[in-house]
This record gives sequence, C-alpha cells and structure tokens, in this order.
Amino acid sequence: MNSALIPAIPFLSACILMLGWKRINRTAVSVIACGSLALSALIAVVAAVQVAQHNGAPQMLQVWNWMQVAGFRAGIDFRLDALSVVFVLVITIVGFLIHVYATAYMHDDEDYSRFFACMNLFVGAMLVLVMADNLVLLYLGWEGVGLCSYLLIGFWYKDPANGYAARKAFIVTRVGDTAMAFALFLLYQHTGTLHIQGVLQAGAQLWAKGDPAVTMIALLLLGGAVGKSAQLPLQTWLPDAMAGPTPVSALIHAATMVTAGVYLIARTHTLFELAPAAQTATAVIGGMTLVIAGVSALVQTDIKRVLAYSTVSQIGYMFLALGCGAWSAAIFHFVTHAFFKALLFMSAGAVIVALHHEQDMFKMGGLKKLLPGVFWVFLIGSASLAALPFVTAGFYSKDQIIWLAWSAAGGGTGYWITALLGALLTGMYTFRMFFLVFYGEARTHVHHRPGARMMVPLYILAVLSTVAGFVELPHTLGHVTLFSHWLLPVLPAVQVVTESAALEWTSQAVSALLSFAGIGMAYMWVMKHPQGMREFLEMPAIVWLRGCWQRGWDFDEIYDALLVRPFVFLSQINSKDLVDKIYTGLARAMEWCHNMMARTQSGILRWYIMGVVLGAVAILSVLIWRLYEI
Amino acid sequence: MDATFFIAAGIAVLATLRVITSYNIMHALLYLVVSLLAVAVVIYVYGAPFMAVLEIIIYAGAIMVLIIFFVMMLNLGLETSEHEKAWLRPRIWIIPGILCLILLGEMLFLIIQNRQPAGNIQVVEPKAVGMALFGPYIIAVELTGILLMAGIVGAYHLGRQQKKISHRFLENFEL
Amino acid sequence: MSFDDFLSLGPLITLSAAAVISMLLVAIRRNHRITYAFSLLAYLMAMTAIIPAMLFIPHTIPPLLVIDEFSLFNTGLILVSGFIILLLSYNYFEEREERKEEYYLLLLLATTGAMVLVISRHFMSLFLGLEILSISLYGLIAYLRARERSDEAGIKYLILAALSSAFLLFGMALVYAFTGHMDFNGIGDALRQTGHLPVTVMAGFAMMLIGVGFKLGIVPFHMWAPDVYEGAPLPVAAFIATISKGGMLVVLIRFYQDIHGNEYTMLWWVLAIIAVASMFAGNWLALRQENIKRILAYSSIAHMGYILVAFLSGVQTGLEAISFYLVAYFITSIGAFGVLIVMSSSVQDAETVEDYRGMFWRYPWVAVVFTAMLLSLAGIPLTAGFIGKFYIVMAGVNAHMWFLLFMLVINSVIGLYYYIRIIAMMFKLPDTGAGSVIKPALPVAGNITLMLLTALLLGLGIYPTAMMQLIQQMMKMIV
Amino acid sequence: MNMHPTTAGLLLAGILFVLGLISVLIRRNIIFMLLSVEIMLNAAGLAFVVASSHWGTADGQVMFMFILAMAAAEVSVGLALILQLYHQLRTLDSDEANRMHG
Amino acid sequence: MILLILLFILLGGALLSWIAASRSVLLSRWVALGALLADLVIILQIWIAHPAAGTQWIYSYRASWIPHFGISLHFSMDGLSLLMLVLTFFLGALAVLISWKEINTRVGFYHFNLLFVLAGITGVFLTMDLFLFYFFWEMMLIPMYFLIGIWGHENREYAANKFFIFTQAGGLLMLLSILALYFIHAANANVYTFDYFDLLHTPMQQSTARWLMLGFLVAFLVKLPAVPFHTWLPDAHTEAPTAGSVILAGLLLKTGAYGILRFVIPLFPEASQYYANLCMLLGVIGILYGGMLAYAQTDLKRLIAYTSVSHMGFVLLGAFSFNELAYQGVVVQMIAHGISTGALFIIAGTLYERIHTRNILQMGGLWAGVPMMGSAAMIFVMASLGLPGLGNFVAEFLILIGSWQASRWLTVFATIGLVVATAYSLRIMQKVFFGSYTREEQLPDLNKRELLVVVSLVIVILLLGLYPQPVLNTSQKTEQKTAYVVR
Repeated sequence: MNSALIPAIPFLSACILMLGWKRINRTAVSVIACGSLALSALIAVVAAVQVAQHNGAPQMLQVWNWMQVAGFRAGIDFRLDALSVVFVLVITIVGFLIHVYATAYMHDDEDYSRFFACMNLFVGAMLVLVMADNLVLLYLGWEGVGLCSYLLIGFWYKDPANGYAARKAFIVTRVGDTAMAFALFLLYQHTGTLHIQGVLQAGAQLWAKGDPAVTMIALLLLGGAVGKSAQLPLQTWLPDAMAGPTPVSALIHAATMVTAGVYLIARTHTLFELAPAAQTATAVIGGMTLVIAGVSALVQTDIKRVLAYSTVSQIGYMFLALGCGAWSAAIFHFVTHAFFKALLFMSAGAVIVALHHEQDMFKMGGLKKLLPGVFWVFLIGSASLAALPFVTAGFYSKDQIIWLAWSAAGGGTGYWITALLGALLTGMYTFRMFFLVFYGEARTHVHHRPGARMMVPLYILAVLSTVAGFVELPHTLGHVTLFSHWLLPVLPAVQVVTESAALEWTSQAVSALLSFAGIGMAYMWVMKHPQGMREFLEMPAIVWLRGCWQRGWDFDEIYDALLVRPFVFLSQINSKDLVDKIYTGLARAMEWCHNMMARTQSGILRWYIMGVVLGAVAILSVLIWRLYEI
Repeated sequence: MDATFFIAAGIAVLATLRVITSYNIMHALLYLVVSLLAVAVVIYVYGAPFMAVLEIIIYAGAIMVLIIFFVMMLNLGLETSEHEKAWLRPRIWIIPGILCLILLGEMLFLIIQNRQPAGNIQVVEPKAVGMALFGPYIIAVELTGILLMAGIVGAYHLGRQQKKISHRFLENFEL
Repeated sequence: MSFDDFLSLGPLITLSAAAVISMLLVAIRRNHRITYAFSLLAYLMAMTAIIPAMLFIPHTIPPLLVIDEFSLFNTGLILVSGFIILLLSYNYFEEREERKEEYYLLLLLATTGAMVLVISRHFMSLFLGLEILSISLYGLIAYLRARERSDEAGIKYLILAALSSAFLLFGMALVYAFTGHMDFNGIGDALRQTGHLPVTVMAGFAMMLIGVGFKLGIVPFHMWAPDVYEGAPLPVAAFIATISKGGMLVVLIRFYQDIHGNEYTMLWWVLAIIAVASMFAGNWLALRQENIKRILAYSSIAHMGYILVAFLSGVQTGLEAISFYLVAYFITSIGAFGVLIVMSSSVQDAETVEDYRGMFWRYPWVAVVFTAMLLSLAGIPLTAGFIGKFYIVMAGVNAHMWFLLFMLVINSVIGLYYYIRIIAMMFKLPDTGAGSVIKPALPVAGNITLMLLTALLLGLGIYPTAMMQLIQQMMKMIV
Repeated sequence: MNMHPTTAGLLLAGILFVLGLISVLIRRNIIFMLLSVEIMLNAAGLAFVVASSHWGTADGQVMFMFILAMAAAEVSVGLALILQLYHQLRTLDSDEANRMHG
Repeated sequence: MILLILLFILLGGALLSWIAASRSVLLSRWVALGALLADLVIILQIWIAHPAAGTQWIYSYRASWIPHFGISLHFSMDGLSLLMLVLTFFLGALAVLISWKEINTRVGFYHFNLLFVLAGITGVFLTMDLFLFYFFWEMMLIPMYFLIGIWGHENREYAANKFFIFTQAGGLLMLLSILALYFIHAANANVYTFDYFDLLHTPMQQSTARWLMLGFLVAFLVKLPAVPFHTWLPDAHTEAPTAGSVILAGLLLKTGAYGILRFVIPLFPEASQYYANLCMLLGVIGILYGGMLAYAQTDLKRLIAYTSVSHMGFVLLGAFSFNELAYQGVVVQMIAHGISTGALFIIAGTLYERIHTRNILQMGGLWAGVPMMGSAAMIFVMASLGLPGLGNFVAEFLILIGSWQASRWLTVFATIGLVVATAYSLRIMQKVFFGSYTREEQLPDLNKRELLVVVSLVIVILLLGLYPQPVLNTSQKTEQKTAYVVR
C-alpha cells in the first residue's frame, strides 16, 4: 500500500468537492468527505502495522522532485516513522470522527461542500506536515494547514468579525512561520540541506552542545512552533479562532493543527538537545502559557473560549514536557488531548446546536436532564481534561508530564510547581464550565437533540479518552511503556535523574489531589455559593482583573498598540505614497519654470532686443572673465 | 590721425546722441544726417574717399530722404512728438541704457586690448576698390543684385495698397 | 568665371535665374498655377544641376565660394526641402491671398540665399547669403497681409534680424581688422600664425555668434522664433524652421572647422552654455504651450541645443550626427508643418492643441503621420529622429561630454511631455463637438507629400545605413 | 594725442554702434527703431572701412558697399512693413504689436 | 530564423488584426488570438525540444543592420529568454481573451497595439545587440502608451504620460551607458560593435564600470520598478484596461528584471558586486514599502499594483545575491508574479465589469454572488502572500534562501515582508469577498471565457508551485556560458 495515498486521498477528495461545487448533493459530499478519511485512516493503520513489523524502521517514499537547484533539493518526499505514524493515526482517525460528526453539525449550511472541501484539504495538508521528509515540504504542510485554518475560521464569511478572526490567526501564525523560515535558512546555510534526517545528523556532527548557531536555530524553530501552537507570546489568535464552526475548532484548533508545534520540536529534538537554552525556553514558555491560559479559561463566559484557552494551556503542558526532554510524554499528551479535547469540543458543539447556537455558558444550565447523552460524554471529557486519577487517559499523560517536569534531566522544581498549578487550574475551569452547563436551572430552551451521527463519534471518543491512557502507565501503576517504546526509534527515552518511586507517588498524589481540589473549588464556586462568588467578583479590583484575564491578559491590546496600530497608521499616512510627491514636485517645478519662461515671451519687441543685448553682454563678460582667468 | 578725425568723431557722437534723445522725428532724422556726414568725414580720413562719397550719396542722401519722405507721408506731427516724450521716461530707458553702457564698456575694453603694431592709415584708391569689386568679388556683386531684387519684390508686395476686394474672409477687415 | 565654376554653381545659378524669369512671368501674366509649376520646375532643375556639379568637387571659387560634398549635400537637402515646402504651399496660398505669385519668387530667392550660405567660405558671401535669405523672409513672413499677426511677425523679425546682422557685421569687422582676412581659411591661418588668440578677434567671434545665434534661434537670441512661427504663413514657418536654420548651421560648421574653433575653450564654453540654455528654455517654454506653431518653435530651439551638443563634441561623429540630425529634423519639421497645413482650413490655421482633439478618429492617416512626426521629434525608435538623437548622443559619449549629455537626457524627458500631450489629444475619443471644429482642407497633393515624408521618416528610422554612409563619406572630405 | 588709428576708428565705430543699440532699446516708435538699426549698420560699415585702411586692402570697402546696399533694401522693406502695420494698428508703437506672446 | 518568425508572427498579426477590424471585429480578435497561440505553440515546441536549455544558446540569428555602427539584428535564445517568451505568449493570449468583451471601441487598433507591444517585449527578450535592445525597449513604450491612454480608465492620460516619461528617462540613461560601453570596447578592441557577446568582457576601469552600470541599472529599476522609481506603476496599472494591466504587470516589469539578469550583472560583474548591497537594500525597501502602501490602498487595482512593487523587490534582492539559488528564484518569481498578479488584475477587471467600481470599500460579501471568482481570487491572493504549493512560494523561498547567504539582515527584513504581504493580501479577501453583501443586483459569476482564462492561470500557478522543476531546469546555469551556435 502506497503511503503517499494517505495525504493524497484527502487532497483528491478536496479537489472533487471544490470542483463539484454545488452540483454534488449533500449525501454524496458526506460520503466522499468521510469516505476519503476512512480510507486514509485504513491505509494509515496498514502503514502503522508495517512500521511496527519492521521494528519502527521508517517507510520512505519519494513522489517527485519538487525543486532541485544547484545542489539544493527539496522533494515531495514522505517518511513514515514511529512519530509520524502516531500523528497520522490521530489525524486520520480523529479527523474521520469529526467529519462524521460534522455531516450532522453542518447539515443545514449552504456551503456544505465548501466546508468539507476545506476540511479534507486541511487533513491532507496536516498529513503532509507530519509525513514530510524535508523541512520545505513540512513548511508546505505547515502553511497549508494555516491556510485551511484561515478558510475555516472565516467559513461564515458574512460576518466580518469572523473574517477578522481568520485574518488574525493567519497573520499571527505567519509571524511564527517567519521565524521558522529563518531557521530553515540558517539550517541550509550550515548544513547544506533541508532534509530532516540529514539536518539532524549533520547538526549532531557540526555543533557542540550549546553552540550559538544551533541555539539560534532551535530558538527560531521554537518561534515557529509557538506561533502555530498558540503559545506565549503568540497565543492570542486561538481564542478568536473559535469563530469557526465547532467541528473546525475540534479538529484544527484542538486536536491536530495546534499541536504541529509540538510535532516540529519533537521532530527536530536533536537540535533542541544541542541547544539547552532553547530547550529551557521551550519549557518556560510552556509553563507560563499553561498558567496564563488556565487563568484566562477560568473567567470566560463563552464555552468555546474556555475550551480554547484550555487547549492553549494543555499545549503548554506539551511544551513543558518537550522543554524538559520528555519527548514521548509530550506526544502522549498530544494523543490523549486530541481525544478528549475533540470530545469536549464536539459535545460542546452538540450543546450549542441544541441551544440554537448559544455559546454563553451563563445562558445554559440544567442540561443534564435535557441532554443526557451529551452530559455523559462531556463528563468523561471533562474528567479526562481535569485528569481524574486512574480512569482517564488525561490523568496518565498529564501525570507523566508533571512527574517528568520534576524528575527529568531538563526538569526542575519550578516546572513541577507550575505544572501542578496548571492541574489545579484545569480542574477548576473544566468543572466550572461543566457545572455551569449541565447543572442549575435551564435558561435556554433546547431546540434540537443531537442525532446518531453526532453522538456515535462522541461515544467513540469518550471511550478513547478513557482507555487511551492505558498504553503508557507510570512505574508506580503497572509500568506499561508501550507508547514510549514505540517512539524509541525516533525519540530518545527521557533521562530521569530523580528516580524514586516514593517521590513519584507523592507527585501523583499531589496532582490528583489538586485536580480534585480544583473540581471542589469549582463546585463551591458554581454550585454552592454562587451568590457569594458573584459578590466577590463584583469587587472593583477583581472586575478589572477578571476583564483583563477574560481578554487573555490584554495581549491583544498590547500588540494592537505596539504593532498593528503603528503599522496601520504608517501605511495610512503614506497611502498617497510620499515618494510620488518628489515627482509631482518635480513636475510642479517644471511647470513653474515654464511659467517663468513664458513671461519672457511677452511679445514686446524691445524686450526681445533686450534679450539679444543681455546675451551680448553675457558673452562678452564671459570673454573678459576668461581673459583674466588665463 | 589728426584733429579732423577727432572733430568729426565728436560731431558724429554728439549728433547721434541727439538722434537718440530728440522727441521730434524730423529733428532726429536731420541729426542723423549730420552724424552720417561726420562719419563720411571720418571715412575720408581713413583713406576711403570713394566710400565717403557713397556714404553721403546713399546713406545721407537716398536712405534718409526715403525715411523722411515716409514720415511725411504718414503725416506724423506734433502728436508723435508728444508720444515720444511720454515714452522716453527714465523708467523706460534707464535699465536698457545701463545695460548698453556695460556693453559699450566691454566692447571698448576689448578693442583697446588690441596689441597690433601701429601702422599708418593707408589710402585705398577707388580704382583698387573697383578692381576688387569687379575682379574677385564679381559673384558678390551679382549676389547683391539678387539681394536688392528680394528687397524690391518684398517691398513691392508689402507696400502695395490693398484694393478693396470682396474675398470671402477678407470682408471683415477694415482697410 | 570659368566653365567649371559655372557648372559647379549650377544649382545656384539655376535657381537665381529662375527667380528672375519668374519675375518676368509675373510681370507678363499673373497666374498662380503657372508660377507654381514654374517654381517646381526650377527646383527640379536645380536638383538636377547638382549632378554635373558633382563632377568637380571639391571645387573652390576663390575667394568667396567653395563647392564640396558637404555643400552639395546640403544644397540638395535645401532644394528637396524647398521643393516639398513648395508642394505644400499651393493650396495654402490659393485660398488665402489674392496675389500669390510673389510668394514663389521670394521663396526662390530665399532658397538661393540659403544655398549661398552653404557654399560660402568668406564673410562677404556669408553676409550676402544671409541677407538675401533675411530680406526675402521679411517679405515672406508678412506675406499674408490680411492676417493681423503677419505684419507683426514681419516687423519683429525685420528689426531683430537687422540688429543681429549689425552685430554680425561688427564682429566681422573686428575679426577683419585684426586678422586682415575675410575668408575662413585666411582667418584660420592668420590665427594659427599669431599662435595665441587675440582677445579682440575673440570679441569679434562673440559678436558674430550673436548674428548666427539669432538665425539659429538659440538662447538668448531665440525670442523671435515663436512669434514669427505663429505669425508667418505655415509654409514660411516650415521654411524658417528648416532651410533658414540649416543653411546657417552649415556655414557655422564650415567656419568653425576652418578657424579650428574647437581649439578655443572659451568659445566651447560659451557654446556649451548656450546649448544647455537652449535645451532648457525651449523645452520649458513648450511645456504647457497651447499653440502648436509655438510648440514647434520652442521645440526647434531645444533641437538646436541638441545639435549644438553634437557640434561641440568636436569629433567627426559629431559632424556626421549633425548632418543626419538635420536630415531627420528637416523631414520631421516639414512633416509636422505639413500636417498643420493640411489640417488648416481656409478660415483658420489649425494651430491650437485643442484643434487636434480626437483627430485620430476622424482623420486617422493624418493623425498617424503627425504622431510619427512628433515621435520623431521626441526621438522614439522606428523614426529618423531616434537615429538622429542616437547619433548625437553617440558623438557626445565619444567626446566624453557627460554633463551636456546628461542635460540632453533631462531635456529629452521634459520634451516628451509636450509631444505626447499633442499625441494624446489626437487619440482622445472625440467628445461631442465642443468649440469650433476646423474643417480641414486636406488637399490631395499635401496628403501624398505627407505620406512620402512619413515613408522617408520611417525608412531612415529603420534602415539608416545608406544615409549614414553618404554622410560619412562627405564628412571625410571636410574634416 | 598718440592713439593707434585703427583702435581709434574702431572705438568710434563701437560708440556709434552702442548708441544705435541704446536707441533701439529705448525707443518705442518703430521708425526710430529702424533708424537706430541703420546707425548700427553704419557703425559696422565704418569699422570695416577702418579695418580696410589698416591693411590697405579694398576688401573692407567692398564690404561697406554691400552693407549700404543691404541697408537700402532693408529700409525699403522695413518701411513697407511699417506702413502695413500702421494701417492695421494705427500706431507706430512697437509695444502695441504684442498680440502674440506666451 | 525561428526567432524572427516569432517576431514576425506578432507584427504580421498586429497589422492583420488592425486591417481585419474594418471587416469584422470578431475576426480581428481571432486573428490576434491566433497569432499569439501560434507563437505559443512554437515556443512550447522549442521548450519541449530543449527541456534543460539553461544558459546555453539554443537558437541564434544574426544579420547586419547598420554596419556603419556595428549594429546587427542579432537574436539569441537561451533558457531565460525561452521562459520569458513562454510567459509572454501565454499572458498575451490571455490578454486577448480577457479583452474580448471589455474592449469595444477601436478593436482593430487595440489589437494592433497589443500585439505590437508584445512584439517589442519579445524583441527585448531575444535580442543580443545592445542597440537593438534599446530599440525594442523604446518600441514597446508607444503601443503601451496607447493602450493605457486610449482604453484606460478615468485618469488615463496622466497615467500614460507618467509611465512614458519615467521609462523614457530611464531608457535614455541606459542609452548613454550603452554608448559609453560601445566606445570603451572600441577603444580597447578597435572594433565598433554593439554585440552583446563582444561587449561582455570589455575591460574597463572600475570607476567607469560603476557609472555605466548605474546607467543600465536605473533603466531597469524604473521598469522593475524599485523604490523610489516606482510611482509610475500604481497609476499606470490602475488606469490601464485589464489586458494592459496584465501585460504591464506580467511582462513589462519582467523586462526590467530580465535586463538586470541579462545585462547589468554579466556586463559589469565587479560593479554589480560593488553595488550589490545597495541594490538588495533597495529591493528590501521595495518589499516593505510596497507592502505598506498596498495595505493602505482602497483602489483594488492600485492595491495590486503596489503588491507588484513589493514582489519585484524580491527580484532585486535575489538578482544581486549572486548565487544560483537566488538566481533561479528570481526567474521563477518573474513567471510566478506574472501569473499571479496578472490573474489578480484579471479578477479586478472582471469585477469592475460587473460592479463598475474599483473601490474596495464599496465591495464586500461578493463571495456569495460570485463564488468561483472568489475561489480564484483566494488562490491568487494566497499565491501573492507566498503560500507553499503555489508558484510564488518556490520563487520567494529560493530567493530568500539564496539571499540569506549573501546578506542575513536584509533577508530578515525581506522575510518580514512576507508578513506584510499576508496583511495586505488577506485584506483583499476581507474587503472584497467577505462580509455581508449589500448590493441589490445579482452578479453573474465567471462566464466560460473568463473561466477558461482563470482556470488556465490556476493550473499554471499550481504547476509552478508543485512541479517547478521544468522551469528550474530551463533556467539553470549550465556550463559553457557563451559558447553558442548560429542556426
């Protein structure tokens, strides 16, 4: 089975849907869109099996020469190894589920076909991203998913706000992409290739640990990752990206695309290992993001924005793990996160549809009885997100990160405390949301109950959110290392410096406790003492703080003031092109000369004679002057 | 080079100055005749008797008479003098005057720069002039004929009084 | 006068004899058509007379005249141009003046004067040629007596021309007084012997330059040009723009060569300043001018500036460039005036830019011709003007006159503006008739002439080699 | 006085020439202008005669004759033109003849 | 000989379509289209026959023209010329198609000018004689002037004049340089010739070479256009009819880039090195400045015009980076920019035909009415912001990676230009196609003819983005640079 088909089939399907336009009926569109992903997923599974059979030996595939110039070569070349297989599987399977869900979710939309075309295009681009064998192709996928993200955020284009959100997403990630482009240039300059494996090998030989060049490269790559994965300081676009349809949020802005940064860093981990400074930066960024986003998530009113900030926060965990050198832990968290966050988004979507596109949590409530199916899956998702111990996948992945943040070679107590703080926050905001939506009194009428096409994917994901954790269990709890073992050919095992079962236990206990504490606080806050809480929240200082957090710590305002407005201002004052003034000025000067000269042509004969005499005087003067000169 | 030259030259310059400054055109013309006569004397002094005669006959005689006749024909009288008086204000002549005086200064200065060895005035007999005229310069004489023909034809065409004719676009003109 | 002299002077003699005969013809019987035909014949005969004259070149008729390739070439050029102007004149005068015959007489005389200029090698012939030309032109410029601007133009030209002649004469007198010679070679030799250049002679040259400069219409002696172009009948304006200036330029070149003018830096500088000033003044003045006759006058001032650049280069290429440029400029100017003539109605000359609005859509062929002429003036490829300008620039580069060339470039750019302004006007979509629309005469002969001129223009623009070879050969003789 | 005769003659010619020039410049009456130009031409002719006497050749005098001829032709055409202009403008003011400008 | 045929087909077509218009307007259009298609077929065949021409001279024709000056009709074709000609004929054919309905007055004269300007461009791309080059360089101005001045929009004359005067000014400076080079060569070798190959290795003093190079450079910078010589471009582009804009953006600007690659750098290698940083700086300024201006425009065509300034900055940056990667990038950029900007102009033109405004503030929400046009616009907007998979990315990536080796900081700023490009490109989509639809009337989407044009452009830009190798092969720097055969 040709693994190039994995991205090719979604692309093909996207083309068909795009060209087919409105001529293909909705059923056919659904079949094509979902079928293509199912097919891709199947092939991916087959490919994964093949990789497994060869003990993780990568499958290489050169499709055609993209560019080959003077020794520089970038091909449309794919590589399926343990790491990409994980991503491919998640993308295709979760993607398939989301597509199925979307057939129901988007059923009444007039641009049904366009939606799926973009979705398929996205999946294809994402697959290219993770399968690319060289950085240029990776960049193609990278930008491709950015494009699809743009298209889908702005899918409901009639509202200009959506368009602005889409544009913001594109431009902000583009800033990160620019950093990544610099990294590519530097890599090419130093290693003479952009082939990933070539770069990694050459890098290992070329640079000693801590070499400024590699540090620069790693930092720039980090910049790219930060942009795409909505980490500090480029996180601002993701909450706005919720303007897109919910399946889009689930697929692109939770499960897959935003984790591209994680993939990139994992993919180029050799470089990061050579650059401890960059790695530290990764960890610090991850840590800060996870707290900041968690705090923001606490105060949101829009259900999707809670999830968005939660996503930012969870990716912060992944970055923290990457920064600590816990590569496989990051990937593991990516997998579980993909499941439970997709689950949460889609169930939130189900709620939203049920409430006739109402997204404000404070207008929901009491849905436990009205939407019981959704209630249960949402509960499972929330539990997984809040990392309820033992039964949820989220627990295992997050716990691993928390533990490794302390114990790994690159870890430290500071990271550990941050991670724990994050766990507390996660519990709080997750269950604040949960309680607000499903408990209390119903404030909005339910229009529409989700059908099977929406619920079945949710059930599957709910199952996955629970069981996926069991592929990797900590030492203290069964010690299963299926996942990290699988990744070993690609990602080195984490170096644990503090190996102590007791400490690990302690850590797990603390984190579990904090999760519960978070849930408890949410319970107190929402269920028990909503009145007191409200009073507390009405205090002026708190109002301001809340507002600031709600606006994502006012990063938008800062960027607006520092970058956007100066740019717009500069371009506006120069909209008439000042350089042109030089030339119009020149033309004016010429015209002035004309007017001056025209005055000499007065038509009066004596004046003309005067000209002749002046000429005579001038010529004779020059003559006399030269006489004394010589 | 003697007093004759200086006297004649003085008269010429003074008479010319009067030509420039007089308001009455007839007076000016008469002063010009005086000036021309003085120049004829200078020419004579410079050894060109034939040219001196020609100067008197053609310039002072023919050309000036032509102009005088013309002026009389146009019947330019007192009124013109008044005009001239009005026109000859310092405002009008001061700048051109200065400019010309600068030019004069420059010209005189340049002429004085002459470093040629001084020679005596050499008399050129009319015979020599005639020999040159009808020897090497015969073509020039013929060309002068053509020149005069051009002048005559031009003057004839321009000076002719127009008949009142009924031409389709000349009707508008009052002649 | 020997037989050789006689044959060598064939064109000149033919033309002046024709003038006399046509005067007799007019005296016997006034008939426009006969006089016209006779004048055409006279030009043709004069042109044929060039052929026997070629047998004797180079032939000097001491002390006044010299007939060599250069002068014959320019004689030919003048005769052909005169012929074309004559062709274009018939209808123009037929409709405008009741006494047309003297025009031909004066035109023949003026042409004679220009021809004397190109063969002269002596102050006397220079002066006489110039005056024959000038005095005929007084008559010609004011020829249409009914037109109010004609006599004004005539009187302006007369006073200024006489004034400049006086300067020229005084300058000549100074030169003669200090060299003892009036023939160019003699002056050159005398100056060579003195070793250094006497200041007074220099002053003489400077004053002569005023007379010459007036005829060429270069700054600051250019002011008459627009008024005279505007007031004169169109064919006469064409004559002034081409033959009168060309003749003067030729004699200037000869004089400059004979006195080894390029050895005198002061003269060079004066001319360089004049060249730059002419280019700027001409182009600036034309920039927003509305009257096409005046635009052509101003443009001719600028073109004289360009020619001076080549003139100052002092290299053989420069002289070749001038000759080529003159040919191109003659064709172009006559063509442009030809268009004006053709487009003018008997009531009104088509002289404002506005008169040409949308002309392309009404008279496409004439508009194309005019466009070609204007593009040639602007120096755009496919036209002779382009090759001419190229030639000039080439000469300038050869002589490393970067500053002058830079000025030339700037001025070419300024010049573009007003040329394309006219073109743009012609190609404007015609509005619904605002203002008076001229009903052009569009005589057949005129149209054919214009076609020929255009063909010539494009021919020289696309395949200039033959003309270049001719010029090169001729220049080998003179330098 | 011991002046170089040629120089003296030329100086006189120069003075007359410039006087003529001044007159052309300051006079508005066209007849005066024509007259003044004649003065200038005459001065140039004088210069020729002076030069001729310096070299003892007839060339200058021949030239003087041509100048005379030219002046005559000039004046005749000029007067005809002035007549024409006078008919149209009813004045001899040269400043009035400024219908063309720009 | 085949090269002459290429030219003559265009010139003949020009005359024929003018004449044909008097019989039938439709015939005139078909004649013009036919001539261009014929040329396109010929050139494609040549391309197929020489897939990896590189810098080898595959065809050459030489005949004496003005031997007096050493000027000959010397045409040669190598990979670069070949690619440029493919682009020329392709865009030319599209230009005829796109003006099928737009131009209804003086159709014959219109096509005459259109084909004539294409002939001039063809000449520029083929000629190897500097005089002839200048000749064609000027020759293409006049018809372009008419195209803008007669069939343009409201302010057409101003724009046409500006265009004409700017390019002429540059051209004349180039003429000075050409002549100086000519004489310097003559002084050295005692042979007067304008032949490119003879002049290639003219030894001269560095100071002289620098001046001469500047003369050439200014002409090309004006045409390119680089800041600060760019101000003619927005006006010309805005006022020109659609086909005029397409040709201006797609082809005329390329002659400037071509001139730099073909003449400036080979003729004055050291001087180019000397000025390289300055030129690259100009390029980067162009990228950023053009981008900024584009962002501030409200006139759609003006906006696109300024994007051209920005994109051509990359050309300048790449051309003076002096390495193969950047060079090839420049070549691809020339083609990709021609396609993408041409396409954007076509879309702007078709929009103008429908809603009679170019002001983007009066648009909005058009996607609903014209989804096909919107999709096409989206593709080209993405191309213009350098999305991988579309032609411009390949070009810009190669240029940047090449220029990185030459100057890091300039490349950094150039890359930042990509962010600016994103800003202005997305602004187009935002203002034109997104938002709510406020118009009363129903807009027709692309008709078949327009669809044909747009789809062919889409295919080309995609091919260029995903499989640029044929182009890269054709433009590569092969060995034996000057060895060529006369055929």
